[in-house]
Amino acid sequence: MKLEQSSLTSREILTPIVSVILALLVGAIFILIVGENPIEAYRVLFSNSLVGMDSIAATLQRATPLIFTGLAVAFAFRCGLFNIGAEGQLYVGAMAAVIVGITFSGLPKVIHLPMAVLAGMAAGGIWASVPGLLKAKLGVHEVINTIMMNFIAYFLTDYLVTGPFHGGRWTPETARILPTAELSRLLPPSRLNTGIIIAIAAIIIVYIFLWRTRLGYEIRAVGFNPTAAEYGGISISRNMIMAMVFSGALASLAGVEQILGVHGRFIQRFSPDLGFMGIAVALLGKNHPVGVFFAAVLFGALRTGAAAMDRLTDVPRELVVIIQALIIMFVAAEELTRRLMQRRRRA
Amino acid sequence: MWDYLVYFVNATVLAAALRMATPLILTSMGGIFAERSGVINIGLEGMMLVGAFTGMLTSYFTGQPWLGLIGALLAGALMGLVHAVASVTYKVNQVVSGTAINIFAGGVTVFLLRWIFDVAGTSPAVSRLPVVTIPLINRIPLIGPIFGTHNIMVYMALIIVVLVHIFLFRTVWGLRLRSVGEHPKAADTVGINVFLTRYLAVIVSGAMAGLGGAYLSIAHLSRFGDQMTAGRGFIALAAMIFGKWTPFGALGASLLFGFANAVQMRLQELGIPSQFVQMVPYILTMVALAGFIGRATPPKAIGKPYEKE
Amino acid sequence: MQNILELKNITKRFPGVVANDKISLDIRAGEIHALVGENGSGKSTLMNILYGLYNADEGEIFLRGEKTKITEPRQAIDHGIGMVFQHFMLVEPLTVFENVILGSEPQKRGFIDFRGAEKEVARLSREYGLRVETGARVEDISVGQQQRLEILKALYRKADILILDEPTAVLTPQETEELFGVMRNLKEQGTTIIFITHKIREVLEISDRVSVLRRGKLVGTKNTSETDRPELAEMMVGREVLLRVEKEKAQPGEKVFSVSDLEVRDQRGTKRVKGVSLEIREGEILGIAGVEGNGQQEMVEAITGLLRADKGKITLEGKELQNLNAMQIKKKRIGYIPEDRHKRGLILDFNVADNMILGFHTEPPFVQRFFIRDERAIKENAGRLVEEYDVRPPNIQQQVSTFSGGNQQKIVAAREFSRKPKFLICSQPTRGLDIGAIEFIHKQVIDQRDKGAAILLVSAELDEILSLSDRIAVMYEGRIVGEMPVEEADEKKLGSLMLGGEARKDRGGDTVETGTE
Amino acid sequence: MGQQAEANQLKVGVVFSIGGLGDESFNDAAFKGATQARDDFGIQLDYVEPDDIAEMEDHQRAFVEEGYDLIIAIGFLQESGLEAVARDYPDAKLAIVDSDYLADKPNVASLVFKEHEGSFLAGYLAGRMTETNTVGFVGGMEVPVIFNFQTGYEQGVEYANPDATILINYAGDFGDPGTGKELAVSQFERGADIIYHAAGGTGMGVFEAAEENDFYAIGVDSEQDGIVPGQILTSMLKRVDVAVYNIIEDLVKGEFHAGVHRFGVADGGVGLTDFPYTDHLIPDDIKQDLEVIKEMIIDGEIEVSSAHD
Ligand SMILES: Nc1ncnc2c1ncn2[C@@H]1O[C@H](COP(=O)(O)OP(=O)(O)OP(=O)(O)O)[C@@H](O)[C@H]1O
Ligand SMILES: Nc1ncnc2c1ncn2[C@@H]1O[C@H](COP(=O)(O)OP(=O)(O)OP(=O)(O)O)[C@@H](O)[C@H]1O
Ligand SMILES: [Mg+2]
Ligand SMILES: [Mg+2]
Repeated sequence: MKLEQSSLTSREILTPIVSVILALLVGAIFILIVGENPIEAYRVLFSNSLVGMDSIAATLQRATPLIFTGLAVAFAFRCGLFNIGAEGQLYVGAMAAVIVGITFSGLPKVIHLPMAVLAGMAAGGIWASVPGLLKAKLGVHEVINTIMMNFIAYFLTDYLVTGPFHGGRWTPETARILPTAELSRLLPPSRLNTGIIIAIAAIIIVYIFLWRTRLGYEIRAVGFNPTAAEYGGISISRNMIMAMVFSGALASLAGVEQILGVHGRFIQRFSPDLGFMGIAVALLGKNHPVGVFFAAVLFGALRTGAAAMDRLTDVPRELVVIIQALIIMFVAAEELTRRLMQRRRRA
Repeated sequence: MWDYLVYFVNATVLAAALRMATPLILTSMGGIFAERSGVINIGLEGMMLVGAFTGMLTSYFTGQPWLGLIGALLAGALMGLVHAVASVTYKVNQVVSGTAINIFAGGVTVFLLRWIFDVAGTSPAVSRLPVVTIPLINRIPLIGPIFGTHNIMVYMALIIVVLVHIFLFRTVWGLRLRSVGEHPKAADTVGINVFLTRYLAVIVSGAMAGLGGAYLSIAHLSRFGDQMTAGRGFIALAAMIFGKWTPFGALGASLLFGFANAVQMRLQELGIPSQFVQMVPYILTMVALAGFIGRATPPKAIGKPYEKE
Repeated sequence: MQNILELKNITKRFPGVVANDKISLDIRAGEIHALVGENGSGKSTLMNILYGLYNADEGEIFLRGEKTKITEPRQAIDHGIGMVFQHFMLVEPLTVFENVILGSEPQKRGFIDFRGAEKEVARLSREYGLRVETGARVEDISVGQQQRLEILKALYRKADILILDEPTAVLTPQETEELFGVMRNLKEQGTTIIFITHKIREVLEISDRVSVLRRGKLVGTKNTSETDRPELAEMMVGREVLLRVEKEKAQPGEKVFSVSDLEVRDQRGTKRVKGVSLEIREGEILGIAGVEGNGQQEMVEAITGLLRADKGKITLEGKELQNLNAMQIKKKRIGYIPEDRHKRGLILDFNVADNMILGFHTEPPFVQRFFIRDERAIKENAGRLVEEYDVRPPNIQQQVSTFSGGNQQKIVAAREFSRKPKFLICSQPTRGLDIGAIEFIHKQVIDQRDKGAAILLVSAELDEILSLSDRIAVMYEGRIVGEMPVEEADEKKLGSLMLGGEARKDRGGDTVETGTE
Repeated sequence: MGQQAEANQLKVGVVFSIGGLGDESFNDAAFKGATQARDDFGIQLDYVEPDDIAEMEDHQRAFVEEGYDLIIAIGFLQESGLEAVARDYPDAKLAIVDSDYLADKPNVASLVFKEHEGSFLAGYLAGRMTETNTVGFVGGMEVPVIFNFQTGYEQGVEYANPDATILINYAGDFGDPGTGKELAVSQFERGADIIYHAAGGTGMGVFEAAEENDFYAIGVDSEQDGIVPGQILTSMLKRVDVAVYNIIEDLVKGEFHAGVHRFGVADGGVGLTDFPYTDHLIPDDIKQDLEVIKEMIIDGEIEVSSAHD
């Protein structure tokens, strides 16, 4: 995977588009298998996710957490690290945010809400710092450790949500957060909330951080060539740890948004694989903040449309999961799409 | 005190440990194949799931669990092939490819479950592989209760470990496989086909994971359930690492994790939240990788696609 | 003598380079055929094609008179071709024995026949005098042994055409002599050898005929007995070689830099620098000669803060520097051209402008408040340096990976020289560059000296050491074994020091071979 | 997609819980009640199976907007979504199963169950039937709703047989039949001869263990007796089907009313099956005593406390 400078080249924009088309084509085969009409299914899928204010709001709402996890994965990747622990990070982040959200009563919103958000980010960052530290100090590959920590995060939050922070009712969830910790809804009835604004701010901040600050320069230098970075006086380990911490903090925002903006409480295992989808989003968005935005919107649209497709056609909704997996494969197989595009050009 | 200990560690607990270790053993052998050839396989979980599903499906339609086993093997192999095409030929990042396979497997099994059986959760019951009793072992005190009677796949798994060990360290192909995972170019220069070796290794890896899944759906149990692998593919990965990429090491780690789980079932009585026990394999793996239990060093060329020119 | 091998019109293109351009070459049975040429002239590529590792875009191969297709190493092996690579092709965690048999294993129904094979390997190593411990893991044996192992591998596969790609680059002179003994032995037994080297001395010593490549083309083939050093040198570089750099005599000033009793371990924990002391004055170049791998790199990395020093003192203008980190060292106005520009010197995926601030990126004018970069200053800096150092193309937005080696090195030099260093380390500053680029870099180094910098030059090229240095120290096995003004130095004297000649005497009968710890 | 809507035909939309149909449990029970109502009353029935909590609200809302007359949300995970929908559409008729969080909403009917009462009956039966004086309970996850099953069961066993030992285990997962089986086997090996599960898909493993080791299991939620005929003593019915059927019936009759509809032993909302496969195994006196106990619960002579009191 070759990374470019701060702007995306036309090829980097074209490959994802071709990949999405390929994935939809293969998905059509699955639709045909179940004896349905692919065109009709896709029409339902996209008209219910991209047409009309409500649909767009729903799509954006679903895109919001994916922007965070996508940014998280992309950010770590810029430092040469593969963070597949976004799922675990968002769980601990969400848990921390909810704890703050339920405990500190009597605070004004301007203090309580940021406090909850920051608590979540801190928890996610600390969680991610462990694989970061192990990589930086002991050279242990972060992929395995982030996977392992996902599971540890599941069990830890399982314990917290049914134990010390159980909401007291007979459901595996915490108490409701106080209204002062809620992310306000933007376009009711849609669950789109101010989280999307934080997400867009995060996109801009990540962009500026990576390409306009000296810290971003160092992170990217370590990502491209750690030995040369070291030669240039840049600490590999400090930057790796920092990148993981930031990545974890970004990932945790996905959980924070879900909790403070959508569910209003921590529900055991609430995330529909948002962290893993973040890998796909980062990949599809070419590890670029702007690319991440569009990729997240596409995935948000797919999920939104899937619900409608499930309701209105007989195509099982898992089709969309299959399509998402295919998109990941095709985007990653740059060489395949490149060959296809070249053949077209020749023809 | 002794009684107390015997309550937690006894033949029945150890037999349960062996049963629970079996899918991990099979799948971790699959992990060894792929990773020893230089290809990371975090898609084991998905390959297992597809194996479990296909095992059930084949057994359902044919009534023959042995055919189910072959079906699972082939389906796992097919997933392996997909991983090989992506990561060997198209040089897709191996972690990405594995992640895609996991997501795909979760989707496609339920997709088919719904289409074929019109359910999303659990398949109908199917016939499963026999439980056998080994005549002599059966009568040895202590050993008998632990090893004497099990599903036939439990024994298969143990035999496979020995076979994988012999394959890796005693045969020509094993030597070649290991060399490809350490230094593919060196292997290439002595006439070993790196691509073919990796293809075969990853296909076998998928087949093994498929067997691991089949153990769940047509040996230990007799039905498929959505996400029934429940993270066992990842634990198998952990077992492989904890076992330092060797068959007996992975066997030992699988047994340890199986044992932890079996004991955990009894420890629950002491009021230890089960969540903390469930974390154990993952924490142990991190500790092992960090070098506190002797350094676990992966094959050198792991994760790097081979470029011929 | 008949031709055992004929290459006809071999062409191989890589993106941006024609590595082999219509090369036709005859190899006679039983000869030692030297293949020489500058870095990047296409020697390895040609041999990789012959060995089936690369496939030629055009051209044909005739083996023993028959047209032969070799598209895979397997085919080459089957045709009796063996190759020892420039970078060894050994599987480190495997044993010597396993490496020998790999790919051609003696087997009984798939199982490796350990016993039969071990006998065969022992026989071969005895017969050709290739001493290697067969049971050891490759990662534990010396480089010399690794090379013998590589030759053993080829012989085990019954190679009668043996390609040796720069086998001497990593050897001590004594090991080189040993290798030549083996080569002569092989030749006597009828093996044909293609021997690649950069060193004309070696060509003249061992080969029967010699072919010269330049920029992917065959310049010509000569009988070794009918050619000489100047002719080969001219064939290689395309014009008469200018061996001396024009420079004024040095005007050394105050003592600026010193190292005393430095000891350093490498990353594996092996002690590589064993008590080195040096001094360099203002406006003076101290050259460190020595075969690579004798501790030079570890010494330099300890000075520049990339490795920890176990012991000893490093001072610049009287202030102690030992064990400051790389960033702190940078800030002391110490410039450093690293030995490997791709590994250390450049971030190939960054553009020129971003590379031009590497190491200075924390300082004004490149950063403003709040860590924000000053893009204007960064661009201005790069624009100025690109012009001053004649980097081509002069596009500061272009990714550095797309520049040629010479221009990449100019970027490194420009950056390191740009902040008026008081002390400058140049480690293998011209490795892999063409003559034009070498001259340019040499001029810049002299220029820095004349501006008053103290310079430490580390180079494996004696020519470079002799033409640039004012004083020369020779490093051998982690120690300085001799030091002299350039006027008193010549190749012979340095050469013998580099082999540890005099050092051996000092240390009372230690042999070169047992120098490992 | 349902049949053609006739004019003034009532339309009911069901939003299932995660896991969807085919769980042979919760969702299936709801589905059964709904289809029964469809057949009996000729309504139009449509449903969705969400796979993500956040999306549930969209489905509820979409049904409302498409003019459905009643929207039934299955499972407590839907409550925050339904809360918003209830607020935004005061005229919509809504129902939620297994949650009383929205009890005060004027347009939401909360359909909740006294699982502890039904579980008490199961426990009583187990306490009477055990020959080893040891019975077991396997829970899915350690979540409060399951504690309710556990506590009722414990009280029932205790009532019938104060000396009996009750083994309690949790699988940590509702979709891991492999672990479910091992937990059951482990309890069996510790002497349990009757095991009650409240573990969703994990419970399938309990049944398989019962079949393999020839002990009795007790099913949950739906009538699971037929899954392994003869081996499943009974099932603790949580008549989601009844609740769903009733609320649809209310709608059809124009008697829909909001507030809490609590289903206990008294109204047949919870209870045991009629032992379709095990009738011959259960002594008549026990059957008669069960009836007595039932009456006592209805009359309040026995007060079964829930885990949340
Ligand atoms: N795999 C490759 N891809 C692209 N370019 C290559 C590749 N291998 C070699 N080249 C280029 O081909 C040219 C010839 O390289 P080659 O390695 O044959 O040179 P050489 O004569 O062996 O040099 P040296 O003396 O440094 O070993 C160089 O410009 C080199 O950069
Ligand atoms: N192994 C390789 N794989 C891919 N590209 C390579 C490889 N080796 C060299 N190149 C590319 O080939 C081009 C020429 O590289 P090379 O190292 O031959 O330059 P050079 O001959 O040293 O330059 P110059 O002659 O200008 O000093 C560069 O773009 C380089 O990046
Ligand atoms: Mg070159
Ligand atoms: Mg070469």
